Amino acid sequence: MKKSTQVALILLITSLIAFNLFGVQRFPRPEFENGYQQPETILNAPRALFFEYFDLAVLIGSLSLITWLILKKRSRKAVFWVMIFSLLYFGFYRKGCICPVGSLQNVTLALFNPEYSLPINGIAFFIIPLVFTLFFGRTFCAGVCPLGAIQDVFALRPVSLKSWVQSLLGLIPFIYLGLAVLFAATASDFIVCRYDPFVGFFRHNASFMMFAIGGILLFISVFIARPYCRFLCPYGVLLNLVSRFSKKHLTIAPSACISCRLCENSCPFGAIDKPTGAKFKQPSNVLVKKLILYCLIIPFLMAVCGWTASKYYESFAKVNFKVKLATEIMQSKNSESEVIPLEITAFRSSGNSEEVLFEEAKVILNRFYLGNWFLGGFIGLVFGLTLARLTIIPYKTDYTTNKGTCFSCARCVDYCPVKE
Amino acid sequence: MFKKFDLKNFGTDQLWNRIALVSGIFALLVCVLLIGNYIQVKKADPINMKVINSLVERLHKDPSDVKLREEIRTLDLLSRKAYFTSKWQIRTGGYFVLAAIALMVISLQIISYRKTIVPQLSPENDDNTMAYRNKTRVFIVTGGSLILATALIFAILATNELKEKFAVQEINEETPIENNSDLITQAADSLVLEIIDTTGTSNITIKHTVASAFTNNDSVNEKSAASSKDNFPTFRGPGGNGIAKQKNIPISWDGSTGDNIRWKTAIPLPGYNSPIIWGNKIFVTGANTAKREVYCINRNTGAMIWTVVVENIPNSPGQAPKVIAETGHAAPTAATDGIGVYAIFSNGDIIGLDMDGKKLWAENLGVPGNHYGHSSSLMIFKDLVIVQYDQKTSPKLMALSTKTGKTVWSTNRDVKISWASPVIVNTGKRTEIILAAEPFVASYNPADGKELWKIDCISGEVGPSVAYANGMVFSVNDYSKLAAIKIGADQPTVLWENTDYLSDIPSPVATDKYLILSTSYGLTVCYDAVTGEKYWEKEFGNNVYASPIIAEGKVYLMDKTGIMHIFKADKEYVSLGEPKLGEPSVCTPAFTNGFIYLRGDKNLYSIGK
Amino acid sequence: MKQKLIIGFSVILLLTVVYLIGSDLFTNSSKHDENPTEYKIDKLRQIDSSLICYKEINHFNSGMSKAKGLAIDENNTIYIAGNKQVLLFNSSGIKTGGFKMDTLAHCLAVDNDQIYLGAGNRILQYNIAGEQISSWPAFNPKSFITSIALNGNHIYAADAINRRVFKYNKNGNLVWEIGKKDTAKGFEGFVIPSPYFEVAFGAYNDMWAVNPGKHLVQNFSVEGEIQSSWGLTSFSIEGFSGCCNPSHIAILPNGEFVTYEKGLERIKIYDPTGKFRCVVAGPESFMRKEDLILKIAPCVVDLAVDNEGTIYVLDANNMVKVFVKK
Amino acid sequence: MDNKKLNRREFINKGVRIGIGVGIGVIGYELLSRTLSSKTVWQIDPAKCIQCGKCATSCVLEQSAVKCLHVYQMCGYCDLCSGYLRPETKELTTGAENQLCPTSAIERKYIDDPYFEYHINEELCIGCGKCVKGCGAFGNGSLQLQVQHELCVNCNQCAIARECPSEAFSRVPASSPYLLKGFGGK
Repeated sequence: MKKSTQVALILLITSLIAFNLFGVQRFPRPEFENGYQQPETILNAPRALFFEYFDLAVLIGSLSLITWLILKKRSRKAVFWVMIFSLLYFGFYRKGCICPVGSLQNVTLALFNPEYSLPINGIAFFIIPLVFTLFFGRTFCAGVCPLGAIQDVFALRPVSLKSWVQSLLGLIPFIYLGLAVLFAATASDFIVCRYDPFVGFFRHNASFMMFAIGGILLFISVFIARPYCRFLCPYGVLLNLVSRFSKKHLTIAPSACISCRLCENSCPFGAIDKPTGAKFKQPSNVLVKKLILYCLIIPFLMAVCGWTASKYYESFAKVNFKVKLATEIMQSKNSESEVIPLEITAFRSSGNSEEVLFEEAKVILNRFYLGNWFLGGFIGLVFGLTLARLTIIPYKTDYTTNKGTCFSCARCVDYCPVKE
Repeated sequence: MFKKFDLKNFGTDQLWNRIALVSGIFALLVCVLLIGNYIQVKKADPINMKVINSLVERLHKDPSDVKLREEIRTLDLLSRKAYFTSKWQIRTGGYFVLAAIALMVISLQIISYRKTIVPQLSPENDDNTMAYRNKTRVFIVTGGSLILATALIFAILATNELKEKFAVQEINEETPIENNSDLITQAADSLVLEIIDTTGTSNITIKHTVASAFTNNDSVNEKSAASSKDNFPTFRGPGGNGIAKQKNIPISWDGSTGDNIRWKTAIPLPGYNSPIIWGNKIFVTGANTAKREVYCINRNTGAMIWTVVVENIPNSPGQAPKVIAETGHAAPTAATDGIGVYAIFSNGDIIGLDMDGKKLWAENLGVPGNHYGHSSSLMIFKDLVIVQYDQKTSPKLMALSTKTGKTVWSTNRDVKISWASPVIVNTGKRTEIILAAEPFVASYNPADGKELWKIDCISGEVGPSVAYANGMVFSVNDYSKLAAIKIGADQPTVLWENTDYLSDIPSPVATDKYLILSTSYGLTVCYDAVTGEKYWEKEFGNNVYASPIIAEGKVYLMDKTGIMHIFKADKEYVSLGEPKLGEPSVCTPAFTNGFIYLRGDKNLYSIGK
Repeated sequence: MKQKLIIGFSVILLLTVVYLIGSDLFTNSSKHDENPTEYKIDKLRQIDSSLICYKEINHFNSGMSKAKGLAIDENNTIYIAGNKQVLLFNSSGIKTGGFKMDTLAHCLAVDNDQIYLGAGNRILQYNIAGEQISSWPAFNPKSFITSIALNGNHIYAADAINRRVFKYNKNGNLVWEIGKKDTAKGFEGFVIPSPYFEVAFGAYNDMWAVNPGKHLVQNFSVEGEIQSSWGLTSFSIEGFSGCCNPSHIAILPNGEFVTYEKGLERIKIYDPTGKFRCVVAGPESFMRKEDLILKIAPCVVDLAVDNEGTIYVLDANNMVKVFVKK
Repeated sequence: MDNKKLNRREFINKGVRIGIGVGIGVIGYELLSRTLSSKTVWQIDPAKCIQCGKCATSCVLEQSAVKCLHVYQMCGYCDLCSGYLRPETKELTTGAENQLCPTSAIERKYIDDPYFEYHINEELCIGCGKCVKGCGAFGNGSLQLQVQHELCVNCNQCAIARECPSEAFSRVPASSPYLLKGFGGK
C-alpha cells in the first residue's frame, strides 16, 4: 500500500516545550566529541484529514451512481461492478473501517453521552445511507456496503428459504440492534464492530474465532444469500424500516406487471411479494377484532419481556470494563486465591479510589437496569408487531419487491419480460 | 455489449469448473496448513522464550560458561527465525488463500453469468401464502414463548446483588482511610496543620459514606449495616440487634437425616457462643477450664481453616474462674470487622487475631467478678471493640482498639453484675451503645464512651440484651418488668410496660411494628411495639436459651432441644416450620444469603443448598 | 430433499454463529494469559529481610504538593523545599516554620540559619525568616542544579546539565569547577544521563560526588583533585543497578554512606571504604504490593541524615519517613 | 375504492417519510452541533501504560500497530542500557544472551566513549513493551510505547484498548496524535 502521503513530522514543538519547563534542558545531552548528530524521533502523521473527506465523497458518489443505475438504468451488471468497486475500496483498501453499520454505535454513544462527540465523517456515514434509503430504497445494501458485497459475490447457489424460517430468523437483527444500542449507550462496548465477521478478511487478520465465524458465514452465503445482511445486520434493521416508506423503489417491472410469475424465484433473498388477490381479503370486523387483540397483547408482551430482560442486567453489565473490574476486585477480596488479575493490580497501582470505582459501577449498573427494561420492551414490541403483521394480509395484485427486505440488487429485473 | 472480448465465449464451462475446483482445493489446503501453523506458533513461541530465559539465568550464575552462551545464541537465533518465518508464512499463506478464493469465486461467477436465465415457475400454489403465514405465527409464538419461558425461569432464579455489594465495599473502604489517619496521628503526637487537614478530610468521607448507607434509617451499627448483606459480624447480627439483612434463608432441614444440611463440623471445645461470619470465614470459640481456642471455618465447605490456642497472655490467671455449667468458659460471642477477629473468655482473656489467625494483640482484662461466668458478647464500632464488663467490683464499659488492643476509653458504670450484651444502633441522629443492668438502661457515645442518657427501669440479674426499633428501646428482665422506652427526646420516657411475661436469658427482638419476646421457659409473646397491646402468645413446650432473630420478616427461634421455631413476625402467629437440628442448642443462629449457620452442643451446621 | 438438507444445515450453521457471538459476549472470559515477554521487576526488587538493619520509627506528611529537597541543620531541624516554599519541621515532625518564595527549588543546603536553594540554574540564599539575601547569577543558562553542599565558607553545587561541580565562595564568586575529563589524573569525567547528580560532605570535610552513569561515588580534595572512588555495577544487593545510581546520597556522622537507588528502590548503607554493609529500607517501605510489580517511577525524592545518625527520607508522596538503627 | 385506498396509503407513507426525514434531521443537527472539526485517533498514554504485553498480541493487525518509540532527546546514551540489556547482565555486549528485546529489534551503535546510540528497528518491533519497562524503571524512560499511525487502521473500537488493563488507550485529536511523556510527568 502506498503511503506516499504520509508526512514524517519531527518531534513536535509542544513536546520540546514540555522537556524545557523552567527553561532548563532537563536531560543532559551527552558531550559527544566526534560531532555526532542526535537523530530526531520520527513520528508518522495519521492519515490526512483530506482522505477522510475523500472517503465521504466516494460514499456519496458510489451511492448516487448505484441509485441511478438501479432506478434508471435497471442494470444488474452495472450494479455488480459498483459492488466489486466498493468491496475493493471500502473493504480491502479502507480495511472495513469506517462503515455505516458500526457508526450506528458511535451515534448512539454520542446521543446518550453528551461529552462524547464524533467527527463529521462518523455522522455522515450514519446518515447519508439512511437518507438515500428514505428516498430510493436500500441502494446502499445493493452494492456500496462492503459487508454485503463480500457475501454477494459468494451467492453462487442460492436456495429460497421457507417464509416462516425467514421471518423467524429475521427477528435476530432486531435483538442484535437492541443489544448494540444498549452496549453503546452505556459506553460499554461496540459489539457490532467486535463481531464484524468480515473485517478480518479485509485486514487479513483476526482472531481465530472471528475468522471461523466469517468463514462459516461466507460458506452459508453460497446457499443462503447474504446471511449477515438478512439475519444479523443491525443497521439493516434501520434501513429496512426506513425503506418501507421510501419515496421511490426498485420495481420488478418497469411499467405494469403482467403477473407472468417469471420472477417468482428470481430473488435469492426471498424479497418478492406474490399477489394475494381478493381471496385473502378479510372482512373488516375480523381485522378490527384482531387489531384490538394485538393492542392488548403487545403491551403485555412488552411488559413481560421488559421485566425478564431487566433481571439479566448484571450479566449484561459485566460486559462493561468498569463493572467487570469492580466485580473482580470484590471477588478477589472474598477469595483466598493468590493470583491477582493484572487488571486489579493495575487499578490498585494507579492509586485510584475503589470507592469511586464502585460508585461508577453502580451508576452503570443502574443504567443497565433501565436499559434492559427498554431492551426487553423493544424485543416484546418487535415480536408483537411481527405477529400482528402476519395476521393482516395486504391486498396485492402484482408481483412487487418487498420494500423492507429488498436489497435493490436488481437481479429480478433481468427476469422480467417487460422491458419498457 | 463487448465486441472484441466477451466472457460468454472465453473458455468453456468445464474449464472454469476445473479452475474453481482446483483453486478451491488449494485454498482449503493452505487454510489447513495455516491453522496448523497458527496452533504451532501459539504453542511454541512462549516456550522457547522460557527456555532461553532459564538458560540465561544459568549463565548469570556462571558467566564464564562459553558453551552455554553459544547455546543461547543459537537457540535465540533459531526461535527468532522460527517466529518471523511463521509470521511470514501466515502472511503469505493468507494472500494465497485470498487469491485462490478470489479465483474460485470469479470462475464460479463466470459460470453462473454464462448460464442463460431460466425462469422457474414455482410449483406451489398461491394458497400456501396463508398457510405459511399461519405456520410462521405458530412458530414465532411457540419459539418465542419457549425462549421467554426459559428466560423467565432464569430471571426469577437470578440474584442481582452486585449493586448492594458495591455499596458494601464502599463502606469497607473507610477502614483503610481510618488506618491511615490513625497512623499519622500516632506518628506525630501533636499535629502539623496539614495533618489535621488530612484527618479532617477522611472524617468527612466517613460521614459521607455512612450517610449514604443509611437512607432508610436502619437501626444497626453503622459499619456492619452495610456489610450485613454478606457478613454476620457479631452476636445477633450487625450491631447485635437481632435483625438480619440476609435473604433466602431456608426454613426446612433435618439434622438427623441430613436433609438440607450442607455440612456439619465438630467444634473441639464446648462453648455457648454463636458463629459469626465474614466473607468465607466463620468464627466460633470454645473453652474449658484448661484451654481456650478460636476456630476459623470455611463457610462453603465446613473445613477448619485454622485453630488458635489462646495462651501465654500476660497477667492471665493460672486457673480458670468458677462458672456454672450453663455459662461455660466461652459464652461471649466473638466479633469481626473483616480485618481481625476478637474473642473474650471467662477468665478475662481477650485476643485480637487477623483473618489468618495471626495474633494481633492479646491481654487480660482481669478476671471478671461474676458468679455465673462472663457472658456478654463483644461488639465492634469502627475500629473499636466494645466490651461490657459489668462485674462485681468497678463495673465498666470499655472500648479497645482493634489494632492494638489498647483501651481507647473506659466508662465506669454504677450497676450490678449483668450478662447482657451491648447493642449498637444508629438512632437516626447518632450511633449509640445501649446496655441494660440493674438499675438502669443506659446509652453511650461509642466514640468516647460518654453517657448519653439513662433511665431506671430494670432490676435483678439482667441477662437479656435490649432490642431497638424505630426510636424505641425494649428492655426486659425476669422478676422485673418489660419496658418500652421512647428515646430521641432529651430525656427518654417509658412508653408502656408489662410484667406478664418476662425473660431471663433470651433477648427480645423488635421491628417497627412488633416486639417478639421469648422466655426461657419456652413461651413466646408478640406485642404491638408502639402501644404494648398483646397480639398473641405461644407455648413451645421446651426451654429456650437462644435469642430470636428476624430475617426477611421471619422469626428464627431455637429451643434448647434443637428445634428451630420459624414463624412470621406478624399480628397472627403463623408457623413457617419447626425443623429439627437433632442436637441440643443454646446458640443464636447466624445467616448469610441463602444459608443459616447453627451451633449445636458439639457441631456447627451450615444449612441451605 | 437435497435442498432441504442444505437449508437445514445452513440454518444450523447460522444459529451456531449467533450462539458463538452470544456466548463470547456474555461469558466472562477473564483470561489472564501469562505474558511471555514480561519484565519481572518485582523479582529483582526482592530483598533478603535479614539484611535490613534499620527500622522506621516515624513518618509525617510534609503537607507540600511537590516536595523536592530535604536538608537537616546542625540543630536537627528539618527543611523541606518544593512547590515554591520551604517548610521547617522539628525532629518529631512538627512544623515549626516556613516561608514562601516565587521559584521552585529542587535542592537545598542549610548552614547557620542560612538556606541555600538550587532553583534551576540559580542559587538563592534565604535567611530563616524567609528573606531573600542573595540570588547568584546563573553560571550557564542551561544549568540545572541538582544538589548543593556547604563546607566552611564555600558552597558546592552539582550541575547535571554541564556535568560539573562548581565551588563558590559565599559572595557568589566561582572558585573552581570540576568535571572535565582529565585522563592524566585518572578522571574520566562525570557521566550523567539524567538529572541525578549529588554532592555531599563527609565528617572529615571530605567532598564526595556521585558519578551516576558509572555507578561510582568519588572523593575529591578541596582543590578539586580526584582522590578515590568506589562503587560496583550489579543488580545484586552490594551494587548499583540501572542507570544514574545512586541517585541520592547522604553521609552519616560516622562516615558511612547512605545511598538511594532508583529502579529497585532500595536505600543502603556502605561503610567509609565503600563496602556494602546493610539495607535501610527496601521497596516495600515505599510501595504497595501492586506497585512492586508495576510501578516504575522513582519513589524517593531526597534523603538526609541528622547529627545523631537518624536517616530521613522524603518520598514521592511528600511524606518524610524516619529510620533509625534496629 | 382501490384508488382511494391507494391514495390513503400514499398519504400515510408520505407522512411517515416526512417524519423519518425530520427525525434523521434532528439527530443529524444535534450531533453536528457538537461535532469535532478534526478526526481522532487511538493513542497510548505512557503515564498509564504498565507494559503488560497485550499490545503485542491484541492488535487486529498481524504486526501490531503499537511500536516502541525512542525519544532521543531523553536518552542518556548509557553503555549500560536497561532497556537494551537484560538485568543482571555482566558483559555489556550485543550478544543474544544479553539482549532484553525478544526480537532483537533494538540496534546498538557505538558513538563516543562511553556513549551508545539505540535505535528501534520498527520492522522487528512487536510492541511488547519489555524494553519500555526496563528503560522506565532504571533509566530515563526515553523508550515509550505508542500507536504508530501509519500502521494503525483506526478501528472504531480498538481491540487493544478493550484488553488494556490500565485503560491507557484513548482517542486523541489527529492534529496531535502522539502522547509522549516528559521526565517526571504523571
